[in-house]
Amino acid sequence: MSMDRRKFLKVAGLSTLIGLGGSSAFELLKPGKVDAEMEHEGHHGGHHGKAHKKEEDTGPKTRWAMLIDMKAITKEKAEKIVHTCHHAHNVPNWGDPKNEIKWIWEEEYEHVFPDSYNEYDEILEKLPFLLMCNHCDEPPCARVCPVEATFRRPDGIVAQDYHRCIGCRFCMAACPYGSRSFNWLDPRVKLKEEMAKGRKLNKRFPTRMRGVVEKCNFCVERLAEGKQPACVEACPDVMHFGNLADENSNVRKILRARISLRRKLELGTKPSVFYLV
Amino acid sequence: MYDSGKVIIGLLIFAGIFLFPFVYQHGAPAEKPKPSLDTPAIKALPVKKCVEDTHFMITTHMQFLNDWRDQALRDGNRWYVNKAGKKVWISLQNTCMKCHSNKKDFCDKCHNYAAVQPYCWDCHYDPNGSKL
Amino acid sequence: MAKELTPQEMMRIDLRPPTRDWMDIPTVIKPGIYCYPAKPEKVEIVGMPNGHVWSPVEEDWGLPEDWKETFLEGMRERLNKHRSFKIFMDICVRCGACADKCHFFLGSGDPKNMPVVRAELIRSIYRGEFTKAGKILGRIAGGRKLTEDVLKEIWYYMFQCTECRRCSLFCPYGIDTAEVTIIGRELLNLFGLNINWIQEPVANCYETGNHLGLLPHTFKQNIEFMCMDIEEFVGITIEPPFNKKGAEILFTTPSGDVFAEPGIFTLAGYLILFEHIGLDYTWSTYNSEGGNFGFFTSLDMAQRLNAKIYAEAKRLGVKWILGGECGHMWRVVHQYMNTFNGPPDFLEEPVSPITGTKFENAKSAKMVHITEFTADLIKHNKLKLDPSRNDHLTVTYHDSCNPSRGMGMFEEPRYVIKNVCNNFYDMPENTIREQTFCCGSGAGLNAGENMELRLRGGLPRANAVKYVHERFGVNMLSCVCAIDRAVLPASMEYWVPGVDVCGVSELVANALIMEGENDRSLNLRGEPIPGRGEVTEDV
Amino acid sequence: MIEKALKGSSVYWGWVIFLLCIIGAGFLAYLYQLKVGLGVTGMSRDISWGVYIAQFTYFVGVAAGAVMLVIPKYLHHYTKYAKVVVFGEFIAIAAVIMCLLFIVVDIGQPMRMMNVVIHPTPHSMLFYDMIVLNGYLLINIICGYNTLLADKKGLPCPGWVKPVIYLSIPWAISIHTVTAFLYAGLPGRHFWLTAIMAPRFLASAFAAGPSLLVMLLLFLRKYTKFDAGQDALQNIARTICYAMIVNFFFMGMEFFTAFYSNIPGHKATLEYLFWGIGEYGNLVPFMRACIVIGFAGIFILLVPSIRRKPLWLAIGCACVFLATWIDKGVGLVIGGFIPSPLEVITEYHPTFPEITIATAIWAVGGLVLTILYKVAVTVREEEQIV
Amino acid sequence: MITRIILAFGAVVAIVVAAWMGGSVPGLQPLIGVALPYVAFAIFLIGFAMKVIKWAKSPVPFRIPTTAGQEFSLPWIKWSKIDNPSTTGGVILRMFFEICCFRSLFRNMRTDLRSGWLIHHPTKWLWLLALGFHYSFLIIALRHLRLFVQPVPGFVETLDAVDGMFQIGIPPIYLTDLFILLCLTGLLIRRLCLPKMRFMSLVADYFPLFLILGIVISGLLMRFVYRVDITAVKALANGIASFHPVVPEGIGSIFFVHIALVSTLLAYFPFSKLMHMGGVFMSPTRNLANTNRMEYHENPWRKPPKFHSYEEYEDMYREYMKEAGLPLERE
Repeated sequence: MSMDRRKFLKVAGLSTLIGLGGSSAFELLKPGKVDAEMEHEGHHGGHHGKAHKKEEDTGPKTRWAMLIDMKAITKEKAEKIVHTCHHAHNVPNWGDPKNEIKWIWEEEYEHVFPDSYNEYDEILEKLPFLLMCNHCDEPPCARVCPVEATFRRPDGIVAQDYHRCIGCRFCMAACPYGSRSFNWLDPRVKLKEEMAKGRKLNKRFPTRMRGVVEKCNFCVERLAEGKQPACVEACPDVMHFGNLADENSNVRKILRARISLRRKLELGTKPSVFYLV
Repeated sequence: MYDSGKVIIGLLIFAGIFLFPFVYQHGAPAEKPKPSLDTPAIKALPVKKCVEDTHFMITTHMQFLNDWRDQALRDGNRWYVNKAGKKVWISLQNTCMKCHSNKKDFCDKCHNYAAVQPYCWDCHYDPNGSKL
Repeated sequence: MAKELTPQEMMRIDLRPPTRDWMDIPTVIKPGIYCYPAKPEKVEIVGMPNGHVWSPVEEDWGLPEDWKETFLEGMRERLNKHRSFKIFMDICVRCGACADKCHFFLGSGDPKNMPVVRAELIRSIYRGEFTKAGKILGRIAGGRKLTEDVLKEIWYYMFQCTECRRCSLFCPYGIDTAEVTIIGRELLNLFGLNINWIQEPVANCYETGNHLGLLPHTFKQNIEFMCMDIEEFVGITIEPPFNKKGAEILFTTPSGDVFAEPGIFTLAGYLILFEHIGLDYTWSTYNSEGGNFGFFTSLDMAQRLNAKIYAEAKRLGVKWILGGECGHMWRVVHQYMNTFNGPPDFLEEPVSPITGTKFENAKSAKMVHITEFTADLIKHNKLKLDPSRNDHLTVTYHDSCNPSRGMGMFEEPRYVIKNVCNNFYDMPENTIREQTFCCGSGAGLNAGENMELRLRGGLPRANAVKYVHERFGVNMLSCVCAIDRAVLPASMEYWVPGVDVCGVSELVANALIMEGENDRSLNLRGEPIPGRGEVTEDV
Repeated sequence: MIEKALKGSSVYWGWVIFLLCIIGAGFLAYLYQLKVGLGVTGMSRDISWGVYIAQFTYFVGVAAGAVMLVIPKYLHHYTKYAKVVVFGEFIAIAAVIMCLLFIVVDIGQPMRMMNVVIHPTPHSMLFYDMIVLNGYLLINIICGYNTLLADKKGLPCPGWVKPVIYLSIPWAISIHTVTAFLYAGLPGRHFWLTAIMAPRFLASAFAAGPSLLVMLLLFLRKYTKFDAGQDALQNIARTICYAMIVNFFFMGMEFFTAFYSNIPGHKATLEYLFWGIGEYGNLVPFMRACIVIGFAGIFILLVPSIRRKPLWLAIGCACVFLATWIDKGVGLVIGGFIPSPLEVITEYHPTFPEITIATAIWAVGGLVLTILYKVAVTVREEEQIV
Repeated sequence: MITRIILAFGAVVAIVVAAWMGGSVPGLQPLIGVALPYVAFAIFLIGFAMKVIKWAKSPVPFRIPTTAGQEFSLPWIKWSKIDNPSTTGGVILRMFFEICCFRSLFRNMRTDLRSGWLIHHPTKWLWLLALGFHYSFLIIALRHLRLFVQPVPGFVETLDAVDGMFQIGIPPIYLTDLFILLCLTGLLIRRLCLPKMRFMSLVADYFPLFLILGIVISGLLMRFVYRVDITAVKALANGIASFHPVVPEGIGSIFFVHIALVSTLLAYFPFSKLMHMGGVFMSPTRNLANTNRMEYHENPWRKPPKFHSYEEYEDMYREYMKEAGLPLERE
């Protein structure tokens, strides 16, 4: 039974305590390869010890990345993306900067790249930059979390475990991109209010509770089902999602062809979100 | 000095405290809840079987769900292979609640009976209900 | 025996009990620990049963045929008469809180002197003879049968408890080993197993009115001798009234004060104080003993001896009664007298004739403690005091067990002492007030033959005195108990040489400035006070 | 010994009840916060730590200050501190309890706080902070209790306590170092990202803790029979003065680095704190007052003739305590969030429930301190006067 | 002394084994699950009352409070109203602190002899462990009401929520479960390891400790390891409380162990030292006001004393008295 496996993981986790960073043992299914993976799973009867080994041998096979095409983006598209994302994840719209929750949002060039702001770059200045969690390769938020509620998965996604989060907000202080939001109030209160005005919930996705931190999760729940992230689905011409570790992936191909910016590279966090300019 | 009055009062209080459950229930047993399995999804099932056997599910579902939660969220593992070798998609809201689309008559019944308030529902909800 | 051991040797005490089951450890009756048995005639005078000649160290204790039935019948009777006894037999959880609170255990290391085990001696009989579980399961249920060996053990340890109640203070259910001891001793008295140091005073009190057996004229003379001393040392002439009908107050104090040092100096203190304030009071030769040795045999005997106080008050037609400094006298007066022989409706609610203070706390029993009385006088500035006369003394105060845990008199004596002495230091807090340690010889255990027991039992008290003696130079241990005054000098001499013992009233009288007094260069003991008057040669 | 705290004058009980009332009010406010969420505070998405964490940071310093007495007493056998050390350790106990409470009220899911133990995460500084703070609490309870008990019994302290006392020295350093690391290791927060964060914390700690101690000792000297002794007080005052000077020196370093290098990110917070940026300048009066009061404190404590007067000594210590409190309990934590990583300025206004809760935690600290000091003073009084 | 420990432990083990085996026999389940608790509870209730009545049949002939503070005396002397009460209110407070705060144990200290000095160390361990144990037990017992009654009273739900506040484990572990385990272990270690305690301890002291420890451990096992169907357990408990007992299917043997141990405790209670629960209320050294000289306290079996009267005395010593010039009633 899986409980035994949990115990094993606990022991394994404890024995590798000294190692920094949460190196979880599981590889995410690739989009469109769900079925093949399912078969593979079958051989192991739900046990994933093998996957761990495989990864050690060859290094990470997956590192998800998001490319945002600043040439394709428009104000309307940006708004659509934000709307889609927040509805897909039942993010309430507090309409109040104090309590707001933002998974993805619009921001001006000046605030997106404050340290490398080039005031003569008038093209960029007018563009609606979309900000989201950068799913850094070296995430400071995961480093500071005292309970590993936020952690970097082997596929590069910086995940947030709402069930474990104690709400200390250390990650918010640590995130150099301001990507994290805290549920200052019970999100359901607001959602109910909005629902009364006609908002629909995404019934496949839970809500959060007050007192935990949340952020963009690269639609990990959709990836698991073999789908693209919601934002990509909303505007496939603006948002490009793919595997950075795979040289032949769509994103690598685009990056080879276009000039891209990443935020605050000098901090060494290695963001996985690229702005194509 | 006997203080028999005080002793009798004391004994009455003692008896009152210890007989409280009997008095409170005044001979009327509460009905043992029978969680309803009467949902379209279950009806449509060829074999009415949960992920694991019923006794296991009754006694251990909390631990089981907790384990699922960690697998899905932390380990990124979305597939569970049950004892019979069948694969099940790990999701409270999208797997469990698909069959048990009657939270009120299924989950809540026993939980209320046993005065258990699981914190599952702080985030999860009945996708079939109209309310959060 | 005791004198053969040096204090260092006596201090070699192992407080860790043996690893054997206590029921399996045979009791060896050791000289120096036990007191001599009661003389038959002393038993008979008061009409108690089975006075006989016997010896604890001999095999045959001369018990009557049916001793066992008598004991068990007596126990059943007392279970039905005392809720305390019945409950204390049932509810002890052996939590061990009392174990190291007993002075006899601390001084001897004898594990059966842990209050819990001492009570278990009787409790095991209760379980073995009175409860079904104990009858069937025996030792598994903690019960045992009453055999002669068991009886001897009970006797030995019932007379190693001074009924000081220190254990009861720490017990979470207030189990009072003194209650068990009182009843244990009553049971032993049912077939004459008492000790002479109790029985003889009982007989004396019964007939002559005081435990020393002083005849009326001797009693009067002793006091008059003291008055002569006072005349010499203080320059005041006192003619104390005896058996005076119509006096306002009857004064009752332990006869020890009339007889021996340093008690007589306390007596002198009373006399001077009463003279100074012009109190209308009287001594009684009939009721010439405040202390109640009957309390150490049976409650019945205690009641019989105690009856004299009210009887005499009634005969003399006084308004109320004033009691001298005494420990167990005050346990009986405060907690038993009114129930024993009261309520004394022929008396009036006590009012101090000097200050007019009503003694509310004594309005039913009508008996006031001398220290309460004195404290009230001082508070109302009725006494002119010169505390510097006691400057050669560095004083500490020993709370006697009975006025402490059977009454609660803590502030009055301290108030009095602080007003009559300039140098007062309390002993460490865990050894005073309600947590006070017994002198080690209370409840009739101040005989000579059990000196080792007395010194051992006195160790905790003496140890605390030694602390203030070494730290603050304390050289006077004051107290409000005649037994303390009788026994602490020996204990001090052994454990803390250089510390003397006195009653509080002695300190008061020494500081009291009286009209017509002499230069007061001598104290009540006739000793020159350092730095006062002419330098007298050493005699 | 704790029973000593159960007997006291009516002033003592009045004070205790007063504190209990504040605690009660704070508890109600906390229940409200628990029910509604941390949204009842003034914290926001941009200023995600507020009064609670700021006070936490400050009181870690106050707690660490005790070491300034332990070192002279136990490493250099400076006997004049013999009677005083325990009062320092008791401040540490109260301060650490306050710290822990500030953390508890600050977290969004307090019922999950045991997760820190269940899922130990050694790469998080907060994990170490949990260890060092609880450890420091335990160490101080052990040391304080045992040394006081030994004094009461008139016996030497049990041998095994000595190593624990020695351990408390590096441990005190560690609590404030680790707390500094909470901030100093965060990329993208220029104001905090400085190597002298830990030294600066320690300097202000060694000023703040002892200054509170001196004020309390002066109070005890006036209103109880316990006198710490002029030598001890003067020496602690010197320590405070030097620590405060070093603290301001370090602050100067920060100014130099930021303004000489002229890097906007480094300058921004300092500019906001001391001059204000645009319309935003809530903290300017506080920070300027901090400098003025701090220097006043240094001056008072530096000049021996002034320092020797008890009233001035108290005022000097109060200045230092207040200045360090503004510096760390107001400016440092809040300032670090301004401007935000997106260079946006959001200001912070603590709300009524938030202040009530924070005040209640002060009251808890006050209560713990009152009780511990009552015990210690009673023991000391008995020693001296009995 | 080891025998005492083994006997007590063996007895508890025997009950566990018997209940475990009996619980797995369907025919015996109603016996252990229903009959046993009923009988045990009846024994507890009636036995307890009988014991108290038995005690109450003996009078309190004398007022013998242990006075633990300054008596009510002169008006200007500060009186210790609770430790030495003279009013009913004071007695109630004294009993309150005694029963709810274990005031007397709080006073406890340890006395040792060290190089010629008796040292009194304050020690609060016994007080802490006892307090922790009793309060945990109380809360646990109250919490169990959720299984006996339906609808569950609000205070039980609140208690449950607060006790299970920390989300440790699934289902969350109760704080009181941890405390009681800790305290019981502490009390047991105390009894086993301190020589004085071992010396005075009887089988009757070890047995309840092991028994309650057994109850706690079996309860924890039931919650976390050998999980049982809680609704079935409630159906049984609720059936008992409503006098419609049923033994539902599918309750594991561990439950029968738990209930057998609890029944043993209940049935054993009135005949054991556990009766201190009732006794503490009736202890004459604690529940009486120190008004001895203020009010008359009646002794129902008092007999008028036979004493040596003044007349007898004067007759005996008339000559001496005359000589000494003492006044006489009859010349």
